[in-house]
Amino acid sequence: MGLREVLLAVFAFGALAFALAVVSTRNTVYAALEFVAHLLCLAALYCLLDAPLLGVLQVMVYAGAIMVLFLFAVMMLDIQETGRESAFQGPGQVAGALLLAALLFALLVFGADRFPAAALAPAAAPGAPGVGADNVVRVARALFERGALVFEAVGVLLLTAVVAVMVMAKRRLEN
Amino acid sequence: MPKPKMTFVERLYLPEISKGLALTSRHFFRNLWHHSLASLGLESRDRAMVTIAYPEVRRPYPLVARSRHRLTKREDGSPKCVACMMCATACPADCIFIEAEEHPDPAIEKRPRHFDIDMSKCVYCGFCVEACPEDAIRMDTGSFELAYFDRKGLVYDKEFLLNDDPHAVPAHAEPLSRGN
Amino acid sequence: MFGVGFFLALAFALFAVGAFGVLTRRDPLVMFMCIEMMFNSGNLALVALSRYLGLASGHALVFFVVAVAAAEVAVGLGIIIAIFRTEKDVNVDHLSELKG
Amino acid sequence: MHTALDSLNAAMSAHPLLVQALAAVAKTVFMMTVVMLIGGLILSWVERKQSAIMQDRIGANRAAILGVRAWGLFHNLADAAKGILKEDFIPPDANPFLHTLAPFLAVSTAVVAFAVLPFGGTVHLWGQSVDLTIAPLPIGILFVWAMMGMGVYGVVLAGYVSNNKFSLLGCLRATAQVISYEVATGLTVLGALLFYRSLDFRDMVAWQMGHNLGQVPFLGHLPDLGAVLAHIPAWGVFLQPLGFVLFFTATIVEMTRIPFDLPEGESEIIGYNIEYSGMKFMIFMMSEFVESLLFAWVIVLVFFGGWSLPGLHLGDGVAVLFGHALPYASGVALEAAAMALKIVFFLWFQMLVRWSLPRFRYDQIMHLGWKIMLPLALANLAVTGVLGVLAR
Repeated sequence: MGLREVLLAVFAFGALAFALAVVSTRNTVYAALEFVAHLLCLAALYCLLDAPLLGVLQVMVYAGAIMVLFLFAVMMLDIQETGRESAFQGPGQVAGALLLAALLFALLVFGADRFPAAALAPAAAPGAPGVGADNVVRVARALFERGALVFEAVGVLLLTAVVAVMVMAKRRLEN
Repeated sequence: MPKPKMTFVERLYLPEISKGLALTSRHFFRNLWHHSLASLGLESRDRAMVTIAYPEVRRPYPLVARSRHRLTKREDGSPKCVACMMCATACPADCIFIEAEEHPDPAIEKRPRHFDIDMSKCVYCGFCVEACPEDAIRMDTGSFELAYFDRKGLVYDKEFLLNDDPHAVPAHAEPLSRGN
Repeated sequence: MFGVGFFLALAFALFAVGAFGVLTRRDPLVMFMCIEMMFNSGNLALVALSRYLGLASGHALVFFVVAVAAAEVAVGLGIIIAIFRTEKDVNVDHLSELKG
Repeated sequence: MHTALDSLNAAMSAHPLLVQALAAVAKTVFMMTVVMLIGGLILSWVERKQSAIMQDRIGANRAAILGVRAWGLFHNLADAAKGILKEDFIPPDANPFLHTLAPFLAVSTAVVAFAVLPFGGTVHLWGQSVDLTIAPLPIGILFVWAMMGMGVYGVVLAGYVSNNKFSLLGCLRATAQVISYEVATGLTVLGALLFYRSLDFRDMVAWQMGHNLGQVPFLGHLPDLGAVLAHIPAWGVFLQPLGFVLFFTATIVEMTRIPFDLPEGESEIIGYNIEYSGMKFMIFMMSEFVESLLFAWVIVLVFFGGWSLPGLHLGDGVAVLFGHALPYASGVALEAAAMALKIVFFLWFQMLVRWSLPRFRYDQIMHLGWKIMLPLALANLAVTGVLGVLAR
């Protein structure tokens, strides 16, 4: 087992462990911090899967911007934990959700049966995203040539989101 | 007071900022030049600074500056004070304690047996000097460094007050500043 | 061992964990994070499959998912803050009162 | 002596892998030494002395070892000793692990970002070409941005786990400020990236070394002026003056230094580090200095041609300065000196700004970020892009 395999195992385990921690932690801020750790593990996995651009973007956008905004909101709201008997819904609901999640997992694994535990293609395969300087170029090609329309649509979506948030904030000010 | 109106150039902000930066950097380079010359021993460091290197260099105090008290003396070395209590009465901080006794010379009515000033209470108003009819108390020693490890060091007795050395330290006190 | 199947299994497991969290937690902020976790498991599957199939288009898709997630968080947090300002509490149970 | 050198040369030429491994270790050790020395020790001395000289004072000069004062350099050692010996106070209700983690998170993210910053071009040693970068990433600038984004967590953690309302307010201010300006920091640099067509710092410097202003579209076609401009190197600051000013401002906000130091507000307002004492507090201070070195470095790489010196060309084993051949080693040394001087200039300039301007009000910072810098950066980017398309 080489260094790459060890790192893959560590970060895969970390991603799963921190995901479970997020679901089970009671304090929202700690849950958010665990989620950040989860995201960093995923970013490392992306880098190991020859997607360094996505890995760095994950850290920049998800961990560096979205989750900071999230923490900002949590701390600003100053949610009191008092008067809340449990972080979870009732036991029946938990059991049902557990069953449903297990079913979901089984279904997905069953559906993914067509992808055997085959080794990943070598990075130098023709058409692969590549690791070096051309990684950015190839992703950009995919993004702006074939996905140009979707890119524009995402731009409109983001603008809509910005306007929506502004409207909500404005109404609060007037009250 | 109305807010002063800013011109357009001032509102652009950057020109004004660069003016300020030019001023501070001019100071920087001028002082750096003088510091360099001073390090080579070519001139005094005073040209590079407006501050005073305090413990080594002291600002000359004006004569009217009110500093630590002293008691003036007659020719024979005894205090001029006649224990009239004018200063203790005038003192707003109530920091002067005088105990009077007979003076052996029949021409003089009284003299202080004890004359204590509690400097931890004194407000340096100088009323005691104004009130004294005999010019027996003055605040012209030029000493301001009244800091001791113990509060008792700040209570000056008659013997100490008769000493007009600005660096004098009460016998019962340990001074904070042991430099010089 | 670390074939594409491994990463797909990891992605599915993360998806299931996220789904479990959404269904059971009361705190809407944590529910939010669990939804993000499900987004991310999709991203992981996309990256792994891109690597497997030697395509860059999976990476482009991940870009779009991240952008959508950012929009979702912005609006979602705005809604949660707005609710908190009026309700002084963000328990999901209380929010069911919004039902018409 | 001569034979020893010869045998060393022979051994190095025979083992290319050894050269690379030694180079990797040497690069890392060199970079970390520079960062720790400048960020941890020298900058705090410079801050003291420069502020003093600017304000017609002498500055700290009392600490002495055996009577040697060395212009106050020993004050840093005294500070370090004080920080280590001081009680490390952790508030009773704080989480001790996270409380300790926060300052180290703040400084380590800034230090890690130096891994992708080149401190020179490619040098040729014993037939091997060695990149003077610890980790030559093709997406270097994005990595720096990512680490900058992670740096906020140190502040957020410090404010939250201290379990103190004032530190929480300080960290809310810090978070809002840093998030707001991350957008501006990214956008202002994009205009320059349009010229370089790369996210790799080495490519940026190579582009700036390989071009002059006469080759820039529109500018180079101006009558009479074109020939003059051909002698001026195409540094990013000449191509993107507005982008540079905005970027420089945004970086000062990012590292929360005066005049934008609302998150900590050393002297008056209480900040996120209120519950920190001793060495942990000093590490917060140090992370600020490390960041200021980081941003000075990035500015030099992106806007001031990195290690390029006008008139100096370094080829494969030869150096040419204004047409005169130089020994290769002195050419490399000249490049290193150029780089170091540029960085020192920007560190000095950051300090100059810090000690000249009064602090902004919070609403002024937000107004500046969202209503002035963001539209200006967008307009700058749009104009650059449109002109670039027209010039094709």
